[in-house]
Amino acid sequence: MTMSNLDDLYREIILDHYRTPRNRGELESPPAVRVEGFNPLCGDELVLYLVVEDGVVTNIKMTGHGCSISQASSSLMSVAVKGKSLPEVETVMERFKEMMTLKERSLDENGEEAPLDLRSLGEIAALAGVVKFPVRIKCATLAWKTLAEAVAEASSN
Amino acid sequence: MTMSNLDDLYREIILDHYRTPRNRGELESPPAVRVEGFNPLCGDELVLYLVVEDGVVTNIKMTGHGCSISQASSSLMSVAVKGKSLPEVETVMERFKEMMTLKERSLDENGEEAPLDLRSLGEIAALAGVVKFPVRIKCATLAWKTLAEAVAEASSN
Amino acid sequence: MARGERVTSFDARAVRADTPMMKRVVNGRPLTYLDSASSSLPPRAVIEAISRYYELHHANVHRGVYTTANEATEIFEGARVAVADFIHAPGGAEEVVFTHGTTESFNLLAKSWGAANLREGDVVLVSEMEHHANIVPWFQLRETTGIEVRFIPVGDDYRLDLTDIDRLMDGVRLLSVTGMSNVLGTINPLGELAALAHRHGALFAVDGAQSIAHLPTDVAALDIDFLAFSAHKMLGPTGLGVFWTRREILADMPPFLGGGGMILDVRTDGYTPASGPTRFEAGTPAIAETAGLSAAIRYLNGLGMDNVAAHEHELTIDALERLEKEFSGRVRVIGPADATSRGGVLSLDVEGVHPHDVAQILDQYGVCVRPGHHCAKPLMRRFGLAATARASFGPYSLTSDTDVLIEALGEAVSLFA
Amino acid sequence: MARGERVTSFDARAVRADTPMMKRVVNGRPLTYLDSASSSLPPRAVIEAISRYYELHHANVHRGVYTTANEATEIFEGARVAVADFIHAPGGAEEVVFTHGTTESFNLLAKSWGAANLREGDVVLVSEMEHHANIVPWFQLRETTGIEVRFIPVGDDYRLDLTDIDRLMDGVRLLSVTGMSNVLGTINPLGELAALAHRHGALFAVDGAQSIAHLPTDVAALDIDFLAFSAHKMLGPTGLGVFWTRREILADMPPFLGGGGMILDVRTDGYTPASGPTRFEAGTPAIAETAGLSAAIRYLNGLGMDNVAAHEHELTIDALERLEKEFSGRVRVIGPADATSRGGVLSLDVEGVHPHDVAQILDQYGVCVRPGHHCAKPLMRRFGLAATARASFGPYSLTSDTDVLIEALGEAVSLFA
Ligand SMILES: Cc1ncc(COP(=O)(O)O)c(C=O)c1O
Ligand SMILES: Cc1ncc(COP(=O)(O)O)c(C=O)c1O
Repeated sequence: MTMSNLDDLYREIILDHYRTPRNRGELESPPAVRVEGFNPLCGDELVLYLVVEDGVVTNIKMTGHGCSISQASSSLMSVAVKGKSLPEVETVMERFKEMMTLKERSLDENGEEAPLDLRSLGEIAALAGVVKFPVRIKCATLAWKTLAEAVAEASSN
Repeated sequence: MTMSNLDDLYREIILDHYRTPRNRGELESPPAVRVEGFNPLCGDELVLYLVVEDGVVTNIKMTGHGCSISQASSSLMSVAVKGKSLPEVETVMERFKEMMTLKERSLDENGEEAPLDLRSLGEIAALAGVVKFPVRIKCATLAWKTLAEAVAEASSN
Repeated sequence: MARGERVTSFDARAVRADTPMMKRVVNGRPLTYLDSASSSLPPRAVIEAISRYYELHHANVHRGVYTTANEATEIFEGARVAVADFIHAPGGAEEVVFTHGTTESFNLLAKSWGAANLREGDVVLVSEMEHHANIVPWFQLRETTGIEVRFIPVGDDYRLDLTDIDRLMDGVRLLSVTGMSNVLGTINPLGELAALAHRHGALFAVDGAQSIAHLPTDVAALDIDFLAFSAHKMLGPTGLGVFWTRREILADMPPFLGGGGMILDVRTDGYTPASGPTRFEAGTPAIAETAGLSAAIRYLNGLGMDNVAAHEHELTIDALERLEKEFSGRVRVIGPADATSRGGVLSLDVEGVHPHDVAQILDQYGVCVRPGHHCAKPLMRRFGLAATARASFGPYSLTSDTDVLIEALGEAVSLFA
Repeated sequence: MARGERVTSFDARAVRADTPMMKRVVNGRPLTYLDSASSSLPPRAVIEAISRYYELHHANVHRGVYTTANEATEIFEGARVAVADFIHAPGGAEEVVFTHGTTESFNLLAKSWGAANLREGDVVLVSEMEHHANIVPWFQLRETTGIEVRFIPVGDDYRLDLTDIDRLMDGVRLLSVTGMSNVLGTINPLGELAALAHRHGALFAVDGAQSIAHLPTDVAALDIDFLAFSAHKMLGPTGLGVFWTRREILADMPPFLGGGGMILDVRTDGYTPASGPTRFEAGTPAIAETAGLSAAIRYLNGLGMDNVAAHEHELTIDALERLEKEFSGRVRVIGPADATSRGGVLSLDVEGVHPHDVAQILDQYGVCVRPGHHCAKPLMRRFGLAATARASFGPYSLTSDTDVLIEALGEAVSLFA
């Protein structure tokens, strides 16, 4: 039996971020913005702490629990946005969203050759395989939805 | 197409009692016992007035509305019990009940030749065809159930 | 078919051929089904969608990760989309709550929205031609909140009597009216009533149990606020209904039934309800039934609801005319004599013959009509009737059904003459 | 079947052959269905009973006079008799109320019987292992009446901790407990709990959602007062459930949902409810579903519930043993380790692998297990878990299912190692 779909979902990079999540922990709030995320279907829970100074994400930390996809996604996300300016963060969030709405077909056609915008995503592109598992998309997007809320809150302060 | 079942149900005697119900009307209560009967499935309604003197049904009257079966049944019932002693009334009620629980088969086997206990019922035997139409049994029994209540009430006075 | 068939603009014979129940023979006669107002006969496509669901895709929905659980969830959520499209829900599938029927939908309306929004003295205005489903839940709410339940009278023309409507609207917070009467066939002016309600600051609920299957329904164009209907009256399965309301209203409605599925969290000291339609869908839903409803909607869309309405309109004109001609008054139709704004529901009052006897005699001809009060006792009282024998059309009905109806009614009339 | 089959005392292969879903191939593998605790897979006889109903007998029930309406009514009322026999209802069919599932049954219990009989300060005692269906309705009742909802703790042995039960019973008017936990598999001592409740002057309700399909149920012998269960967990259809209580209790329960069917009379100024089960069955019921439930009961009776229980018991002993042996502690079963008083529900906690990932990997092997909190959040909190991956058996389960489960769990363990 071919387990290729599974391999797409559980790429080494995802398992690595799941086993060794980056930016785990809490930050004092305030000054950090604290936002909770929840995926009622799976029970994934996330608490995100975000510090924005002079329009730049200077620190980000997270606690919570969830499946490998939600955990890896939040870890990958934290690495992708830490140190970035808010417009850069917006761009990453936009690219991630596009990736999650890619049709399974277009992914297959490109095979291992990720399309240009995927490559520009860096490590985050490892999450592209999730779109083959529609129920797991919510796991992957939880961290990003929570980030969007935190960014909005930080910007309104 | 054979309409024989219909003929069993709508015997001339039933249509006659439906068109010209006997013992229609009200009686002053007290002295008459007044009992209401209701068939929620069909909406048949019956108000029965019963006078028992010295253990004999000296008068019975009814108002209400319903289908031909319920109307004919109550008219036939009133004729059957008027002037009868309470034990005789009990016997008629018992015979009627038996008739209503006859299996359709036993009726068919006997064809037009009604079994002995049917013949002993007199005109009431005309209602035997109802058992071929199980939903209509409630229409036929309404008057009798109401009578049983009225007899019980009259006896307890 | 032995009898001459008058062809209408709509090929109902194809629909009939699609409907397995139509092959039934009853008392030696082919089935003449004239009880669609009570429940409709599903086409093969609906029955097969249900079987196929159980044979290939059955699993509990939500929270499933495995393949068939996802398939079941897609079937279930897909039906929500199909319903939203069918009624033109402006906010899409997120406005569609699955219930177990029109009746449960009205209980949800009364006991969630009503209990949260209505106070002592507030008025819910219904009409005298409502089905008990749109009356009893309001009486129950009255017991707990002290609201007033008021009735729009029905005129001698069997239509809502709106002459005094502005006075009747005084204090009204909700106007709740049927789209089509299941006894009279009367089609109510929903757009006009919506505007009236909104002018008086009230919301407008529609009992769509009859209208959903016989007329196109566009909640956005009609500007209505709540809609309730049942799958089994629109060629779908039993055990499934719909409650629709606008997203903003739904968002503020408190939970109704409690249990699994409708929660976000449960602790030993309390619970947090979920948001969206899920909040109102406690427990395992009617999943196979949604597969059937989707198939029914696909089927009705294939026919075109405008065509269905036009077809039944022609049948109604024809039947009204012939009943009048054949029986010269001995068979009275309780409902508008004129087919304008009127559906194919013919409540019959046969002189000298009780409706139960009518139905019994008709059954010998294989004709299915329903005797009784049709769960509309206030309306029956209004017209001094205990019951009628109701014949009603569906998309599979033909003028030949009316032929058999008339033949059988003739027997009833002569048997009791 | 390629893998070696250990034969149990019960020929489950025949049951499997009767179950169309078992022919499904998922991700190149035959279906290994281990989610019966969530919903069961109906045999062909059930699916066909539903189709046959729609093809031959469909009509609305009650008040019908014509042939097919009588047939539908007989099918519907016949199911009531079948249910009464199946659970040994002392008062027969007149004690059986059809609902749309266990969840609605508990809402009926809380909002009809509970609202009428419980006052501020009265205690409803449930357990920490209850499904949300037996928790949330009581929280909702608490909001309106001020009752207290109290929990029997669950011990480290995954069984009810009854050490302090006499103190816990103080003020209790209703004890309401599950027959079998849908997470732990624990079978509760219903007879003992019934006696306890009655000794304290309380009534005793049982959540039979799990136990009904896996154990014989005799409400008279157990001396219980209320029973709730769902057709879809006992090889029957979705959209149908049962509420049972003793005739005397039912007679005094006020109406729940309002609408057609549950009334004796409706006037513009009020209504009179019907008596018997009808009072609680507002609107058109799930008719086709009752045909399916009757077929499911016939099928289960054919198997014999004792045999079903014995078969699943053997499967459970085998699976517990092999899971322990194969994974030496890396796969923990959340539930009694010992198969005594325990059903075939295996909640798995795989070291280092989240239940969702477990379920996802298993799906590649065609194995259906359910990840999540299983609508028992208080229980999950009790054991410090967010979720488990739950495998559960049905009468069609075989030891070969456990083979595939173990093979797939091996992959999960090694992928995440
Ligand atoms: C123990 C228990 N109680 C109640 C329920 C709820 O049943 P339903 O969802 O059919 O209403 C379930 C099943 O989910 C259950 O396992
Ligand atoms: C106008 C109307 N409203 C409500 C209902 C109730 O629908 P259900 O019995 O499917 O809940 C019906 C059908 O009986 C109806 O005709």
